[in-house]
Amino acid sequence: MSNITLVEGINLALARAMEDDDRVVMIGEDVGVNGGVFRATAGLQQRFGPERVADTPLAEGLIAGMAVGMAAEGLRPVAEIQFAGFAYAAIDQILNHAGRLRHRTQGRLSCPMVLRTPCGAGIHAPEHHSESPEAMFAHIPGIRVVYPSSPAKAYGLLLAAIADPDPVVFLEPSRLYRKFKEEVEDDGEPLPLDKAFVVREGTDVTLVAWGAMLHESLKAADELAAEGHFAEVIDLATLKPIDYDTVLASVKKTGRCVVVTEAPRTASLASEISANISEQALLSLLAPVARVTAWDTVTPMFRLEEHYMPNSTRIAAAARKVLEYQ
Amino acid sequence: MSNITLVEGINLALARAMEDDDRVVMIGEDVGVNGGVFRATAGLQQRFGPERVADTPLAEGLIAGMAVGMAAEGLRPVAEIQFAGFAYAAIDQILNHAGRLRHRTQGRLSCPMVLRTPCGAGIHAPEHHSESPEAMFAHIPGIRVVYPSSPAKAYGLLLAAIADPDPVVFLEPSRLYRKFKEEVEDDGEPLPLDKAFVVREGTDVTLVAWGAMLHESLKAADELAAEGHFAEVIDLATLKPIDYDTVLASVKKTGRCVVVTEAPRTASLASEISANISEQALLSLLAPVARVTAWDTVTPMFRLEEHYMPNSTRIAAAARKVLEYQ
Amino acid sequence: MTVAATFEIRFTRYLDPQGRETAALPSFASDPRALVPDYRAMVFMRALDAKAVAMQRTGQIGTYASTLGKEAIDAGIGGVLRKEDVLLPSYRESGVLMLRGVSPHRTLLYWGGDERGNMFPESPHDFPFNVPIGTQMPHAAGVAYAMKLRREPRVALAMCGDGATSKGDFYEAINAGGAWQLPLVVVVVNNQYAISVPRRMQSAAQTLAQKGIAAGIACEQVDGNDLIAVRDVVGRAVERARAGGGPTLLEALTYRLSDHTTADDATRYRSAEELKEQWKQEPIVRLRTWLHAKGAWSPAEEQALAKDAAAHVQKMVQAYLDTPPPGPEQMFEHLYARLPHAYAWQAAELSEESERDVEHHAG
Amino acid sequence: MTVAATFEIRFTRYLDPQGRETAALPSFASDPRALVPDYRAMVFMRALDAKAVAMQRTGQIGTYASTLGKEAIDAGIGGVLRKEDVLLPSYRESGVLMLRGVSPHRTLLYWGGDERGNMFPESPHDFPFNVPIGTQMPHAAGVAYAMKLRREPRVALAMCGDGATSKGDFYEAINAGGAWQLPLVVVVVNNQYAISVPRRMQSAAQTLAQKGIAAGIACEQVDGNDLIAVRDVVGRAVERARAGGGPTLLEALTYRLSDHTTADDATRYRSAEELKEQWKQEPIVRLRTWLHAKGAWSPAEEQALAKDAAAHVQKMVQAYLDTPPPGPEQMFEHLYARLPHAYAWQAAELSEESERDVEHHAG
Ligand SMILES: Cc1ncc(C[n+]2csc(CCOP(=O)(O)OP(=O)(O)O)c2C)c(N)n1
Ligand SMILES: Cc1ncc(C[n+]2csc(CCOP(=O)(O)OP(=O)(O)O)c2C)c(N)n1
Ligand SMILES: [Mg+2]
Ligand SMILES: [Mg+2]
Repeated sequence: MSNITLVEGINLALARAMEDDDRVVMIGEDVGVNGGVFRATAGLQQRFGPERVADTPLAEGLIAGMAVGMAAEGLRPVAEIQFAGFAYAAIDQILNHAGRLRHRTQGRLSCPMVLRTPCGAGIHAPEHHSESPEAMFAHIPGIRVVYPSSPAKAYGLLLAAIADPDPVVFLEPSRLYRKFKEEVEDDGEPLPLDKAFVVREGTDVTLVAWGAMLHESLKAADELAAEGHFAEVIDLATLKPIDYDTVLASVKKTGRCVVVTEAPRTASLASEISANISEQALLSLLAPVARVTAWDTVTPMFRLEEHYMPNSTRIAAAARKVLEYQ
Repeated sequence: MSNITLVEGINLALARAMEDDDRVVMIGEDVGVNGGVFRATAGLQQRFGPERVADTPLAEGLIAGMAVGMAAEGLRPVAEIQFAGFAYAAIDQILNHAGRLRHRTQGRLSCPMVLRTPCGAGIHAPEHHSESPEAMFAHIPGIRVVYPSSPAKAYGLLLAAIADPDPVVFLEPSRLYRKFKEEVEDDGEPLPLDKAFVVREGTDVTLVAWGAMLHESLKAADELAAEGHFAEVIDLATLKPIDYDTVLASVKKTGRCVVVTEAPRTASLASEISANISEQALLSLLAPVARVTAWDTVTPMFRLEEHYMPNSTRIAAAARKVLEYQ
Repeated sequence: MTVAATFEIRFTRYLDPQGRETAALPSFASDPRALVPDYRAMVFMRALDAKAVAMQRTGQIGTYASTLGKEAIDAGIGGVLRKEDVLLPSYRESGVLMLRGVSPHRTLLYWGGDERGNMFPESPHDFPFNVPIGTQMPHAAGVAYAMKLRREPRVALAMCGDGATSKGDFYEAINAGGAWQLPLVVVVVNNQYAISVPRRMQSAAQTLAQKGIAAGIACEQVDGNDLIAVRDVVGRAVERARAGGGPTLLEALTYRLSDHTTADDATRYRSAEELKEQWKQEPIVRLRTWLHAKGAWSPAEEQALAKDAAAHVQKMVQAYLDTPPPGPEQMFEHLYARLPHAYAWQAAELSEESERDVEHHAG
Repeated sequence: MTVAATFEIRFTRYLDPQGRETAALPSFASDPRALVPDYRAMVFMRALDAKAVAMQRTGQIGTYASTLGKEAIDAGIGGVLRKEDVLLPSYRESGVLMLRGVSPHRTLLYWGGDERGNMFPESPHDFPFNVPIGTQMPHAAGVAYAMKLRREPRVALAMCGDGATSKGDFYEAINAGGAWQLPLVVVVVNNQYAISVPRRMQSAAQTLAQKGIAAGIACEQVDGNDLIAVRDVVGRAVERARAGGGPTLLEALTYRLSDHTTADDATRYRSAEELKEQWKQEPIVRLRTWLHAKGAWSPAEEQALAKDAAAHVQKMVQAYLDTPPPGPEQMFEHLYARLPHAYAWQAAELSEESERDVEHHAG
């Protein structure tokens, strides 16, 4: 048991997976001697050597495409894209190949790879360093998308992602990398994929969120509780496939729901979840589902990022509206 | 006035735009002497010369990125991606640059480019030739996404897209390229962007669709009419931004809605529209909104494409369920 | 001003278009009979190709990408790769795949719109037909990386066209191959066209081989219509890679004697004269002339071969036609190792619908 | 076997690290005083850079990418480009931008997290700072295409790092430049590192200049710490491009004397000795030594320059600090030429919220 940050949880899971399984290799820019620009791979090259922890030439399409080839040949590559804003160059490989290899060879080849990338705003980073591409990845068939919200979840979900026989895009909220610590046992135990977690029980409204937005939602739940409204808060954790059983059970209980995402609103994952709830639980809904999202605008440079990302104030305001709805 | 196909409508609009505005140039693979693999640019190189209608080296990122540079320098590039399945390699340029250039230079530079690409299934094409990436593009801030459903719409909307001061992704349903003809006047008149079209009035249920799915929806409306149910059919036409005024007005009238897309279900544009309708018109809804979509699976090779794409039967069945809902 | 580096690109050919030797042959060609299997394979390829084109014309398969003219490249590569090597083909590589052991009826399945065309049980590590241009190149780098990491004496051989050399994926992959000295061989099949775009419009590079200079890797040109040259140059590159000597980029010069695919009409962009000239260079006649001259091949053998090929083609067509149609449920079967619960309803609804369809058609 | 093509990569240097002439100087350097403006610019750059680093340390701006060590490249390029040319910089090119006329307080705004840092009213055709590696290269090809199409005697000059040469975008763009013989000059600032990844791990290519061979374009190396060499080589490439002679790829050899950015700690991956050795090569001392030796620069002038630079830096800092903070409404203002009706409510809600915030903070 150690009290560690989220990025340390990632590092611990990577080390554990490499220790337990020779097939696990890391590739990416600066993952080697530098240990990653966020230190997620710190110490791994020293421990497992430069062949298993390899700095790549600077090319995101290459990184994703190489991982496909490595995975098909029996390795378990964990590829890092340095920031999500540079992962768009990898979409072609993820969509046209990683997510398709098993299907198009009818099970002959498969693609057990993980593509890790920090994402989201809130750390005053330079331009293109604060993107939230989760909806694009969640739209891609044949893959999983996972988004941890805490050190323990990062550890357990990343182990599960590496062990999974199919490709996983693993999105890490850079804003939470060092925000808080949590006790994590390095026991090699994966957390279940495809499962949402009810992290706070409540009766009046369901807040669905993931990553950094989970914490804003929890703060909003505190605010609401002070006003006598009890929010149930769900950490979606796996964004594809979505555990609608858990989400719908909660909404059927509370009758009200707010879905939160850091990404632009249109065609976001919040839209997906809102649509599905309204379709599946219309009769239980006491109010329209509300989405709290980033605006349909370019991720601004950091002077304005506070006005771009949703925060607990906006979430609580949306929840109040939903709660007041008659 | 001539009776032409959709792809001829594209060709006519391109010729007209090039005739009327020297700044308009075409780039893409095989757009020159070959006139495009679908003949969309047929005759243009002969007429306007190889500098204004230029075959590019084979590289989609280059095509999109060059268009950004050309547009910023005052041209009006119309770039063709040969099939939507190869447009994923252009997403990085569209998202990180085309959609951002005006904003990040605070209005100093802009990006009046059009990225055209055929998309959708249904023509028994080879692998990767039948993709529907509309949701990914619609998620990108700072751009427009347009999707015509007929020769006249193709003509008018493409003229509008080329004239638009901002980047437009113009998705062309290859299945409709030669499916039917329509009278089109080559009068240089653009159709309005950002506007949905009510193509069939009705009272009982609203069907929202675009491109090839519009025609499946109209067929479904015929089926339903034979059963005494009158569907209002909306051609969304511009997929970003979405004309919710038109959509909501219709749903408020009919109380029921089916949204159709050829793309995989999760995080699709149908999800976006369903969410927004449920949120904005909950009190008017007499039944949950239904989505008719492709499955959350890889676009299959053509032997199974009929089972993958939505069709009038599935749309009508969904509409019946919605109509029967108490 | 000093000179920091110098480079040269070599071109290898042993047989001229008339089948005459232009240089001392490599040792594997000292017994001409040893090349008869390659010749036979080339003839089989051409027969299968002609049949596939015909089947497209009659609607029995969909769009098809012909191999006409590149048989020497396919046979040369197929001949030197070992079973345990990995081939990463483009869509036009059914010839090599045949020599990898993959039953050619899979080619028909593939172009017939059926995923089972990529199953390749006979060569299970090879990659499927690859349609998005150049994207198989990074896969090849990954495969080669895995081989090197595990210290296996294996080679990843990737093939692509002249057009593909303009794609960033191509370049990123050969650059990575050089950076890690991977056991990677890339063969560019320069058939002079990317659909309608001629080679000279793809790049100002005098040769496509020299693209390897950008990656700091070995690179050379070979006459792709000369089986002996292809076998020699590819063989040396593959064995160098296998021995840890690093990657090679090869440009094999040939000509696409067919339309780009059956959906294309090449008369729109190239002249009948050009085509006629190029037919004089084609690989099968060239090799046959040489074999004849060496006394290693007789008209009688040629006749027997034509018969064999026709019979084989017929068998392949039959195997294709006898393959029961794929069921719609196939769409979800191999999507994930285990279909996530969240999609179970979709798979179920799909089955229901298709059963209804069946009933409907029966009824 | 015949030789199909040969190539050589030349390296140009006029001043050695000790400021001694190693070759006959180009004519523009025959009057050493003519290079004083370049020298002054280099000193200004370094002063601005030091201040920016300090401002990051004290939280006045965010992460900042230093220009330390590349002043000769920036000054050389800035000195030869014409007003009507178009510069496509990476994030590390604030030095060139200064010479393009862009007020350096914009650099502070940019790294201070403010889009107005990219406004460049003084050089309105230049592209903004570009963070995604290599993506400005295709833009440059597009800009050059526009220039050529309109028969303008203008040049697009794009800059990127050694790491960027591994990106497909870089290669696709230079290849396109060659294919159309565009007025395009690409300068690779090889500072030996891409963050922590050393040059040798990026590519097995002996030089980065030779990447131009893959594109069939002119390419050469230049000592990027030698202002005279940079000015000479870039100047010739730019004028050749302007005259219709086609594109050039230049590799300017230098060394990143700073951390990658203020967020980096280079001691993790490179030695103090290496850094010390490299300081002996740096461009400012080299040029100054030569100017001194030529009698074109005096200690008094140096002192006056230091004062000027400090005053200028202070003015820029003040201009930065005096810039009123951006309003949240800026997020929607320049998103589209005219904000679509569909997003009007979002812009309105954003304004409302920020007004509430203001009230809240006031109240
Ligand atoms: C990324 C991508 N872009 C475009 C296409 C459409 N396309 C199919 S084949 C082809 C030309 C390929 O030329 P080349 O690489 O020379 O191979 P060849 O067909 O001549 O064997 C094009 C443009 C594609 N399949 N993939
Ligand atoms: C596409 C992309 N990938 C990764 C990054 C993160 N990153 C920023 S700078 C850098 C290294 C760039 O090295 P180089 O091209 O040599 O330029 P330098 O910083 O040395 O000037 C990396 C990997 C990025 N900005 N863009
Ligand atoms: Mg070709
Ligand atoms: Mg560098």
